[in-house]
Amino acid sequence: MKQVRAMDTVEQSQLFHSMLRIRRIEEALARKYAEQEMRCPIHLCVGQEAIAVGVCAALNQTDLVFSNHRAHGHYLAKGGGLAELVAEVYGRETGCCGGRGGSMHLIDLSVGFMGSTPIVGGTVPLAVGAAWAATLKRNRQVTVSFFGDGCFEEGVVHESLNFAALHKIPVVFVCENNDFSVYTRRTERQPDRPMFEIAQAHGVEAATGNGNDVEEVFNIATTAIDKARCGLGPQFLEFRTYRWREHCGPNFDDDLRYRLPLEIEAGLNACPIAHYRSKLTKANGLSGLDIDRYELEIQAEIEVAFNFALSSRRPGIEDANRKVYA
Amino acid sequence: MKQVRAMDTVEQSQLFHSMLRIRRIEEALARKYAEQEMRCPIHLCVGQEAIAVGVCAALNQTDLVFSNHRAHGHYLAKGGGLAELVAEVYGRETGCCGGRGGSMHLIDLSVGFMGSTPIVGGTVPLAVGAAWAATLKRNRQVTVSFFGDGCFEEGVVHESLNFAALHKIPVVFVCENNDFSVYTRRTERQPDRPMFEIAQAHGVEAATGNGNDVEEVFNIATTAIDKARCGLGPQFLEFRTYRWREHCGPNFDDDLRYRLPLEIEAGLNACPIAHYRSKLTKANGLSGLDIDRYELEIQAEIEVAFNFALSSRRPGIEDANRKVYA
Amino acid sequence: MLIAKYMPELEQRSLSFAEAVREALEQVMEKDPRVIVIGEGVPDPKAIFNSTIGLRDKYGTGRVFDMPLAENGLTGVCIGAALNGLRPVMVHQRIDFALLAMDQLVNNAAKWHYMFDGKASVPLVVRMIVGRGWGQGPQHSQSLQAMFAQVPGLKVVMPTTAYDAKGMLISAIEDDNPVLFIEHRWLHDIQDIVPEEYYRVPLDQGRILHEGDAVTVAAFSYMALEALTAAKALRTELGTAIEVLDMRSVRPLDVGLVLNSVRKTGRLIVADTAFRTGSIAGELISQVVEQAFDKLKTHPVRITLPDHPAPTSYFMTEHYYPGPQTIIDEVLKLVGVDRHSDGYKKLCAVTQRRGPHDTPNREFSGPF
Amino acid sequence: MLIAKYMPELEQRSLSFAEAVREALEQVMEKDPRVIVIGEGVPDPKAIFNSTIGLRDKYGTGRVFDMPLAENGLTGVCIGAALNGLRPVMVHQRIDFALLAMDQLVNNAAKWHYMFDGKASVPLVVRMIVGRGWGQGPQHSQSLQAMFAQVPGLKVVMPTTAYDAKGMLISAIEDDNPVLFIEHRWLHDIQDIVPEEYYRVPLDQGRILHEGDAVTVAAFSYMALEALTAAKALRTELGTAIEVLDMRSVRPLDVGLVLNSVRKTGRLIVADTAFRTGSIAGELISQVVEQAFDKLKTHPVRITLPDHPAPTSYFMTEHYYPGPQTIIDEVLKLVGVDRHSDGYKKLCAVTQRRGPHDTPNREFSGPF
Ligand SMILES: Cc1ncc(C[n+]2csc(CCOP(=O)(O)OP(=O)(O)O)c2C)c(N)n1
Ligand SMILES: Cc1ncc(C[n+]2csc(CCOP(=O)(O)OP(=O)(O)O)c2C)c(N)n1
Ligand SMILES: [Mg+2]
Ligand SMILES: [Mg+2]
Repeated sequence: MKQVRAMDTVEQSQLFHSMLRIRRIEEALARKYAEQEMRCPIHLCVGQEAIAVGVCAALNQTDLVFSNHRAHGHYLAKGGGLAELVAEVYGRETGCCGGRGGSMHLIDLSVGFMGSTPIVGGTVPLAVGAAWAATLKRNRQVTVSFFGDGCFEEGVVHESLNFAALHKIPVVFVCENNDFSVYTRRTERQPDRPMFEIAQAHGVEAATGNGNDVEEVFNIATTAIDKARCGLGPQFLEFRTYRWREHCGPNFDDDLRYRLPLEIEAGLNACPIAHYRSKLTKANGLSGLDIDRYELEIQAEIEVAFNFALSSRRPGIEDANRKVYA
Repeated sequence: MKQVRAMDTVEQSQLFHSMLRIRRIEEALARKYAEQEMRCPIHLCVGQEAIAVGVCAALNQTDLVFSNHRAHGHYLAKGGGLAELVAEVYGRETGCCGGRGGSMHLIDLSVGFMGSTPIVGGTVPLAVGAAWAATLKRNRQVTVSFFGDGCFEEGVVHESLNFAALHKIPVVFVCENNDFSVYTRRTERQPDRPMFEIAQAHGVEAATGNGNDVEEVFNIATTAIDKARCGLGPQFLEFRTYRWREHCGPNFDDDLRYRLPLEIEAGLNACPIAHYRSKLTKANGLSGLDIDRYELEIQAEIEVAFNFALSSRRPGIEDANRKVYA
Repeated sequence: MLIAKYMPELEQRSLSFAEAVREALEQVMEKDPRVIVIGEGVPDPKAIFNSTIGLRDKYGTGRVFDMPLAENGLTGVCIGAALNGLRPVMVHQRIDFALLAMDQLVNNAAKWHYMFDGKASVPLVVRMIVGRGWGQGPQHSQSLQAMFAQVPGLKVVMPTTAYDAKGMLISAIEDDNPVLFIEHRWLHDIQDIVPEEYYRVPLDQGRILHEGDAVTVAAFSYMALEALTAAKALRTELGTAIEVLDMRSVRPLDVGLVLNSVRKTGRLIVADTAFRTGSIAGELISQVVEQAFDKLKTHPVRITLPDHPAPTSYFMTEHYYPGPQTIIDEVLKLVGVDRHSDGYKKLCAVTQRRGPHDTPNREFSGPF
Repeated sequence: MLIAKYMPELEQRSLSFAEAVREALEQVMEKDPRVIVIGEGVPDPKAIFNSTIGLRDKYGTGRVFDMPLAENGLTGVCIGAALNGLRPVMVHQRIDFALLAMDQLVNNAAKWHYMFDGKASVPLVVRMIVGRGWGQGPQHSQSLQAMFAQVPGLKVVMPTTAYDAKGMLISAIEDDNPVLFIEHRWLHDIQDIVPEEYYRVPLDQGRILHEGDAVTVAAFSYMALEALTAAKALRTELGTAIEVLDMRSVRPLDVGLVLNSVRKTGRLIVADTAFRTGSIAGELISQVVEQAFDKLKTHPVRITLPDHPAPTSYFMTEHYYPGPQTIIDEVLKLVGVDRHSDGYKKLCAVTQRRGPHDTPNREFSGPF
């Protein structure tokens, strides 16, 4: 097994860039959503970028990822095509699902992003199955399953943990604990006990960390992925984080008062990007100029993607009844 | 909370009698099964009597029990009517389900036996719900859910544990671990870790014990039931035991060789009734005469029940389409 | 019984479907302390499209519950609570999530009364919402009534008007059987006259929404409103009177009502919100032809969704859902009216949808 | 293609349905290393009624698996494995258990190909067994094909003969879509001529089991054998020739085959193994009357189970399942034959069941 080693400055900048890029893309989607041309539910991951980025940075391109309704970050961090994402949200033919899926159904097989779907818990056993197939085929692929603290309540997660532990399947369960399922606080859904200990009791090795610290996520994920790859069995990672915007939709919803002002403030203060920026500014010499350059590059990329999307063909009813069967 | 106190000799004899009675009833059913007049699947609990008896002895009559496919022992130990059980297995009108259910569906509401069904896991959340209703109605009723080690793999069990822990529901989960699901050994279905620790990780208090020692079961159950009744939340009990006969049907099936001869020998040697008999013979003065009397009484009771059943009306198709709706 | 009016008169009180549901819940909870309400989001600020708002404030945390994401387990919990004397009302924001609870609904709730010889029953109501529009897509817009309606022991209803929503929800909660109460998302904001008093609407009867003798259109849920729009336009523009039946109940089906109408019209269209194959529309047609083959002048017709999942894209869904125009076209085919006439063209103009096709009304701006 | 013969000729090899299933599995596994088999009891001594016997010995613990009791999770696992290149065959000893897996089957397996624009597909076969007899009772004898058949994206088949069982299972495993392969428990021991070679039977075609022009009897699964018995007796005793169609496939339905037959006979009976309401029999009738109303001389008829769960008691189930006699009676009602005739009485005597009504054959002695 590899030792986790200190990151070099290039790698650090990449992590930063990747988070910043996801943030700007989400913000662009949020801004444009008001135009009422993205006509599908969207669940933005603003505030939670560090988990997607830290975990995916620890994967190989040939490794696999499954995700849930809040998938943009996972998809982008794994290398999923931006233009195809934007086109998908706009319902265009060039979208990654040809418009059939919208924001809640993303796929990019070329980078191992196997699919995201919005039935909570639905993809968790799929990740186990894909990883199982890898062992039966005797390749060294690892599969990651991203899901939330709400999802952890679904029975299928436990069935998945049991089967993964039984067959020592190289799957890494990544639980993004933002303490909420829609507007419902975890205390209304779960007793007061850590989730990761349940995974441990299932015989799955578990670790937990600060989901707003991208290097911490990366380090924990690297160790876990490496163990899974070496045949040490499934791994469960629980990361605490905070969702900034409304559960579904582009806006902030603090006016609904389901979160306390102090809590919101703490959440925003824990911004994974701001923190990493100041850390890198001090430690790795990341300069304001670098960041401006990133911002410009990302801005340009976003514009290209939106133009691509909006100028793509609109599919019609004639496309809608194809591909029901393979 | 009550202290568990030493049992008096009357109570001990009752435990013994209850186990012996279940054993003899199961044997009678097994013997008669060959006549091909009980035309339904039966799952006998021979070898596992101590769990049913020990747990139910710790319950009040107004407490509730839900059970699974292997329900005879639970039903009888809770006080369910013997004649109605036998009649049910014979498909007669006087059966506890009027013949609609057979061995796998038992009910006797007069003693709090709420129902047993053969979809594995099916009644576990029902027990939680019934117990929850008791708290919402503010009475001090406790509900027991009996299930097996195979059932523990069903996601719904984990959903039940979570909800029970969340609302501190007075339910006692009793897992009868006989190491098999049909012919499949636990090692082919679960990783090597204790089940009760998963319950603990869910925030459910757990204990484990020798399921072939009726007093141990009784003592552990008494403590757990008492805690649940006092509002200390759900309890999980795991008892090791051994199923003597085939999974489904009246016979022994050792010829199938899914269990090793040594294992079978150890299982039979652990007979809860033989052990308790010798203990009581030494410690509480239970005599051969007492036992002969029990045997005779039980035999007489069984004969009455079989006569009742076999002389009861056979329901017909005209009964079959009623009671689809309440 | 009141007949739904979509332009309520001044002196009568009008409520939306969601408000009517809320009022039913409130009144039943007031009357019967055994009633509890549970579901993901029931006490949250959005309150299931406002249909449960204020209930927790009024009845407390001991009767109004949010729940973990555990549809099968919690359905079982509600069944167990029902067996021990409560009358739970469970809510799923989308009927698609209820697929997770199929085991408990089909194996336990539906059969408990039967298999235990009537010794116990399961007074459980499950509200399930059928999604549509704004890119709900393949997993959030299924209309699964036929899947449940084939299960003996379940009752399945799909009220259309706010009036019926209140009356049928009250009946459902009072009923001793498991009742699935299916709400089409596009009905929630539609107003109707709803009396303040406590009243019941039976769970096994359809009703005539619009009288006519040309064609019978038996319609389910939101399709009944589409059929009503078609009926009004057909009468005004062409003088053709179709009979629109709001079926209201899916199990049992009120086949008697349809047979009566078909005896008059001799022609049958069934309009459903679900995929074509295996739809309850097919079941209804089968029952009608088994019982009244001789009364039909021509083949019956189904109007349904096509047999593929709902795509998400705005552009791909544009002609996915049948509406008044589809119904009109099928009616005219059956009665043999020329579709090149001026009357037909005017008719099309009248029923043409204004505004985007993927929202229930013009105020709706996503994303739910 | 061979026509099933229940008295195989000497020179041809005869296998039971269960043996044919086993042979199909073995041959596909031999040919395609991506095929794995998993299910509760697959490698156990009883080997799913002997249909998986020896597979583990031959293909090892890396391709033949038992599984935890976790139907939904393991269905998801199999879907994931299929997405990553395997071709899993999953087995449920009773179709009733598959209700736990409804979410994965309907929300994921059925829709994956569609919702991801054809970029991936789910080559998964799920074998599901419909129980009957020996007191299987309410939760172990459901015949749920219609519940699955209403889901676009799934294929659902119910082979009747051992010949078709082998050929259709091979086709199912080779198919890139999720295929539900439903086996009626009473078929497992029935013999048929089954070639040793690897062959395919299509998944979308019914076939004519018995030719005739009096009445079309479109039958599913075990009911096709009952219809065949009825057909033989009717021909011998009364000279009435009914056409028996073994539908074989439930989704898609081979409506064309039925339409062709109905054009000839003008009369339709559909015989199904399921409850009446919401059955696939109703769907088939609906499709036939929508498309060929004018060809029918009289109302179509459904032969199904009554609309209540199966009771357990031997005595209560005595007349629960329709059999050849039910089919004969419905045929004679449609063609108007006098049921007081001597011919009819002789007919009844011929088709009368010998031995207990709750076992598939006289050797069966419970309890499974
Ligand atoms: C089976 C199921 N139940 C309920 C929902 C509705 N729903 C969509 S997202 C969501 C919250 C999930 O919470 P969590 O898993 O913590 O993810 P987060 O939204 O916090 O990222 C819910 C309840 C669903 N889509 N599927
Ligand atoms: C949901 C479901 N899956 C599978 C079965 C088939 N089945 C009946 S009993 C049983 C074994 C259960 O094992 P366990 O829970 O340990 O109970 P035991 O039989 O050992 O008492 C199985 C697999 C079933 N009845 N229901
Ligand atoms: Mg969350
Ligand atoms: Mg066991």
